[in-house]
Amino acid sequence: MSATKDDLLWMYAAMVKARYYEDTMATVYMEGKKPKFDIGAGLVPGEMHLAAGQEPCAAGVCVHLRNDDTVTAPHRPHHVAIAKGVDLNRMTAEIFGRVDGLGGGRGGHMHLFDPAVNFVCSGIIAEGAPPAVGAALGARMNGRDAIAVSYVGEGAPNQGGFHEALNLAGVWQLPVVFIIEDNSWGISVPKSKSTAVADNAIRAPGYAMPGVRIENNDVLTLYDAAADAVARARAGQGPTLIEVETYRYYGHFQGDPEIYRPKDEVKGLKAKDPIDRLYHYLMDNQITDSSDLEAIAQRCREEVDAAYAFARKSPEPAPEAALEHVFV
Amino acid sequence: MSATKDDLLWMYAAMVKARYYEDTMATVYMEGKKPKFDIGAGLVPGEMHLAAGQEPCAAGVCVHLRNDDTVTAPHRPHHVAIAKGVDLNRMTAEIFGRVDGLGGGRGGHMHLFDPAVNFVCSGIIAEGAPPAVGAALGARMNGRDAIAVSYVGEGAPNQGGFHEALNLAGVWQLPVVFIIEDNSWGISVPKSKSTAVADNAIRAPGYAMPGVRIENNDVLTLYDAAADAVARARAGQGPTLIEVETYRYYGHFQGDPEIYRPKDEVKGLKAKDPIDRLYHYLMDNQITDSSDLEAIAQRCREEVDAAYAFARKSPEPAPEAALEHVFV
Amino acid sequence: MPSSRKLTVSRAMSEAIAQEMRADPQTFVMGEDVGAFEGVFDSTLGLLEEFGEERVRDTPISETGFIGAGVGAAMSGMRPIVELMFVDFIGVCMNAVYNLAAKNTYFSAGNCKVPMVLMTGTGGGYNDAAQHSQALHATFAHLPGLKVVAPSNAYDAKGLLTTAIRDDNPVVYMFHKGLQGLVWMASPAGAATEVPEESYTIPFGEARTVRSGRDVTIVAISMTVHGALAAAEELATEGIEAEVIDLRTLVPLDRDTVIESVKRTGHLVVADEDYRSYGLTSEVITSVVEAHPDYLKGPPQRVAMPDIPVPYSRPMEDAMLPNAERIASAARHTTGRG
Amino acid sequence: MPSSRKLTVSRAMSEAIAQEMRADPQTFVMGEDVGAFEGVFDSTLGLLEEFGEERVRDTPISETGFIGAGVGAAMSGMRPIVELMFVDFIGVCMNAVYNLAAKNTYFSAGNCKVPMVLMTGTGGGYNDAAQHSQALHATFAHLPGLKVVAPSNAYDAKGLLTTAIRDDNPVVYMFHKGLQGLVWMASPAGAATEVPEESYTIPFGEARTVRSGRDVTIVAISMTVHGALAAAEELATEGIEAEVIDLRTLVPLDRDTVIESVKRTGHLVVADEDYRSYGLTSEVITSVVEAHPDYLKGPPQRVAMPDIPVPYSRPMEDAMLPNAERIASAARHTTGRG
Ligand SMILES: Cc1ncc(C[n+]2csc(CCOP(=O)(O)OP(=O)(O)O)c2C)c(N)n1
Ligand SMILES: Cc1ncc(C[n+]2csc(CCOP(=O)(O)OP(=O)(O)O)c2C)c(N)n1
Ligand SMILES: [Mg+2]
Ligand SMILES: [Mg+2]
Repeated sequence: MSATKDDLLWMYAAMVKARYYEDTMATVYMEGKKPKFDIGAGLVPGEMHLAAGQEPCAAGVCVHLRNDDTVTAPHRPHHVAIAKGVDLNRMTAEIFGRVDGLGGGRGGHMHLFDPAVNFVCSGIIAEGAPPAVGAALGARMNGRDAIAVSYVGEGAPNQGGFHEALNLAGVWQLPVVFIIEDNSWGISVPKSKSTAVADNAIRAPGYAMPGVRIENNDVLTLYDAAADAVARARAGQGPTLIEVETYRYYGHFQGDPEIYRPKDEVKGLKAKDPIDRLYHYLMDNQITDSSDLEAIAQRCREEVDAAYAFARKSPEPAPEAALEHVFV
Repeated sequence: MSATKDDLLWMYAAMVKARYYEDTMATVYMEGKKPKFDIGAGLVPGEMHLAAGQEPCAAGVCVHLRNDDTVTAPHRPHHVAIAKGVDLNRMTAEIFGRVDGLGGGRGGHMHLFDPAVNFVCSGIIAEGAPPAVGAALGARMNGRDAIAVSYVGEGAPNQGGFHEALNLAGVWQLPVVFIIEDNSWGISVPKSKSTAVADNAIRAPGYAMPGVRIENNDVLTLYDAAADAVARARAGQGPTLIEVETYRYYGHFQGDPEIYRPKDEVKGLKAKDPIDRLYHYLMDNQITDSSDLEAIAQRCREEVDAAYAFARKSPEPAPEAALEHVFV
Repeated sequence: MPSSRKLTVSRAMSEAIAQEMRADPQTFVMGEDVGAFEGVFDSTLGLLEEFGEERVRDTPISETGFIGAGVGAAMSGMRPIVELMFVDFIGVCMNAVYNLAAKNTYFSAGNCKVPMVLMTGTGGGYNDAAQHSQALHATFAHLPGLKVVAPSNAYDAKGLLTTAIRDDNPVVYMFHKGLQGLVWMASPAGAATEVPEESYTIPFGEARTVRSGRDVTIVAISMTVHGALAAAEELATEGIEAEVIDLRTLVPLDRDTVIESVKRTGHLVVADEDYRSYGLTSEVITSVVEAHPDYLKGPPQRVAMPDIPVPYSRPMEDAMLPNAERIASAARHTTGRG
Repeated sequence: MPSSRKLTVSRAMSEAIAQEMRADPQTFVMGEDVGAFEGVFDSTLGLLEEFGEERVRDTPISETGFIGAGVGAAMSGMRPIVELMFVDFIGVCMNAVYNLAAKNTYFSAGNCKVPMVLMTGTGGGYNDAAQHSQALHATFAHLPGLKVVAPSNAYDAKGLLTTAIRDDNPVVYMFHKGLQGLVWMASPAGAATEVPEESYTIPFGEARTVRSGRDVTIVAISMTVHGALAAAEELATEGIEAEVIDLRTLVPLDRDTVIESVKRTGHLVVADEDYRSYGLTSEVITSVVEAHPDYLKGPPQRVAMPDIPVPYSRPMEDAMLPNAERIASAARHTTGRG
């Protein structure tokens, strides 16, 4: 374990903030949807994919990134956006569909674009992998040492575009890190039914890149693996594939009846919660103390609360604004 | 080496027939295209992709197949069609665009469909891989032991659909054999510039299937590998990937200026011609004698000549027939 | 005595599939989350339980792979029903549909056939933004070799799906998410209807005149049928009697019923949730004008999604989707009573 | 003194790219066989030699991968020109175009931009069958967020491509293989034209009136412009003076020029190599009729590929493609002189 105290606390903060963001969203999302749940009703309509439980994937990688590094995230993007430093106020306003949103309310929660930190996301499975390759190519062609990170779920590696992106990154030896968040479910389909192999890292040699699997949602081993991958990429040594075993606490989307998964699965996962584990690690190793950690958590919660307050106050867009920004 | 004499002679015939078919086509295709080459002019218009040099890939696999096994071939299909037993008269008439063609002249040389032997082909790279999976699935669901073979060039494994097909075949453990004909060129792009790994067999473990690479366009080692793969598939033991190093004697298409490849490459390849090698193998091992082999070759040439004669005599379709058969 | 009960569109679809699966062992269903989840939009309710995993087959997120596999299965004698969860995802697999399913019959002069149904969820109205809210009717209808169906209610949904499954050609069956009658998404009152228990078919290419009227013809499909009917009610209070035609299928397109209606009414409004340009609205209008340029007594009107990505935010999406108000106002405009 | 020489379309395209690559180091080309082969349809002549492998980049056969990479590169400040060899291959990568390139600007309210050109070869006429001969104009034009260009001659090819490369939005640049002036494929006499050596732009959304006439308006694009001109010559000998309009871009579509012309001629023929239904022909006809239902004095005519896969065999393909004869006969018909 090579993480500095700063990095450890940064990751702790990123994870706490993301968790609190998602738990808050779970509540906020239900405003106006009770007693009868209607996906199009309420304060925040549309699909909502929350990432509580998956925070290590975001924090353990983004801790190594700079603003000029590109991250492409999928339909479950909040934790990654937060770790990448996306403007939390404007992100939340976007999810609320308000004028101060990153896209003025045009995109919503699956379409968060913050060029200031080179963060993009998209709702089509694996769609972000090729653009990550392109961002990396652009950086290299301009002699910059910026890199790109592509996040997908474990359902995505079976999508053709993911494969094409890995081969491109491999054959051109580009600075890309591919992160697979393996929460073991693609909606209701378990990995064993979607993927011919148990471990996607096995596929990495087929693209001339190293493949690593991180077990047990462990942010510390991920931190190390990502440090290596990012360093290799930045040094021009090519791409890496990292698959992270992770946990999904909520349903696939809010409102998911979750009939397909064992009732107590989530309980079991929560017993080994990654934030709790990092907390205990920091305490047990006397890296910091509980008041420090509580102070961090407090700052995170305040920031998140402020973002939700900002979003609530932001005005609804004018209907005819929908006609703007199709082209620049 | 386990091939029986019958199988050896069958393969010899299939290879000789395919070679003579392609060499004849190379000449016929130029009828009406001289002195100025115009792709839309002459007896046989449109693109023409010939497979002379690649005969082992067809013969060494199809020798193990039955009529009820499905084969999906790509844009360079003649040698495979011949080995699969496609009606040579109607195939040639199709290439000539005549009424007696397999599709009445609607499809041409990239679109040969012979349901009697379950042969199909298509002009989009890797497009045949998923249908092969579907044919295999259909067979298994009906309790039949028929299998499916998908042929592609070495350019195709970098296409998303190929990857998806392999994963499907792997996760469902279907009776499919994937054959990659590695002639080292995808039009003008060498494999080293398109593919992150030198050997696609390396990718097979990523789909939970065995991967084999056959070197040097060798029909005898391919025969063995394909025998195993077909037997495994038929026995319900799942898919196999076989990549065959092979040679392309002609340009990518007829008329290809071939500016991209070394002038003497083909000369070098022809020095180790696979038909010559099989001929010498049969002679050296006293499996048969030269008069026998000449008789086989003679019969093949006659069959091919008859097919071209059939095609020449077949009438042109009525223009308005183009409006028929969009739907059944 | 034939019996019927009121069903949602999704139950009607599931019933059609179940009946065809009982009748023909070659029929099977394949797609993402069609098994234990019973379809993200409830199109496969009860099927896993009755038919098991082999015939109700969950797939990886590999649309090119499993739709292409559907084509291969269909050509080898099966009758696959394949689900593309959202029509918006067609971009990752369009080749399997328009170059493979749609053309193999033609290439083979009908010696091969592709009896496959591709069923797919369309439409917006619940704020799911531009990659999950498209209608894309014309994207399919423009490409030859596919039949394209888009029902507006449960009765049609069952009959058209049964026809689709029995058809020996590839059929794209576009069901609107907002018509399914999901417990978690609002749907218009008219979507759920009485549905006979026994199996029945509805021929493709026969539009249904949902409401008769002498003043203006409103042509609609899928969700816009409900907006058109509501508009007609509204217009009736103003003395404008609208005839509402539900096209039901885009390919084949029942031009005759539209032309015959416009001959009587002299006025035409076409309402479609798909994008405005290069779509259904211009196809219908042109079909009338090229046949009889003199039937139209006022400028034909299109009510469609503007040529913009479907916006996420509620006020924006609400203002862009075709609805009763926009349809009624178009009818007033073309009849000169606006 | 500005100088010009006669160039083929492919040389005009290559020159536009070279000039833009010289002017802006962020501009680069990527696609299959764009390097040593210089483009299967000669769209990248001389580029590898001048700019090297890094900026003239051969790709694997991974259209989703490299077009998606183009989007990512464009969003990070590059100006990629990406080639999709045949437009027919769009099926394997449409998502990267219409869900990604076309929508990211909108999603981000213009905070991100995608200055990418997708250039792609269209059209038939040389017997390459249904997976290599499509025009697919409307497939792109129907989907919002893309500009769509289809030049008919070398002068326009250079100017429109220069405009496309400088545009900060995704542009689909559809060049017809049969207009390129390839040594191995016939092209009509009018395709190669005088082309200025210096760089110039042609604005999108401005149709060009190629021939003036008072009796009938023939709207065409890409290859059909040449058929329309030949038809006009033929019609002139019969005393019918046709006005021929080359649309040049499908998005934006210059409806005004068409409407203004039909106002004078009273008759309209639209010629397009793309499929007949749900395509350009009905969009143009409807654009006229909805603006001014009374301008048309006869039934508007579509001359397009019928709704069938493009057939391989010469007699069949020849009979199905729009050509001068079919266009002239449509003009005679609508003017009542057929
Ligand atoms: C091409 C495509 N197919 C299907 C979907 C629908 N879909 C959205 S999320 C999802 C499951 C994704 O699973 P995974 O990649 O494991 O990510 P997770 O949801 O577990 O984070 C599916 C099938 C889509 N968005 N895009
Ligand atoms: C999706 C797609 N992209 C591009 C093409 C154009 N194309 C036809 S053949 C070919 C090269 C194929 O190379 P390979 O797979 O090695 O087969 P070979 O021609 O060597 O037999 C290409 C790029 C196509 N037909 N389909
Ligand atoms: Mg998952
Ligand atoms: Mg090859």
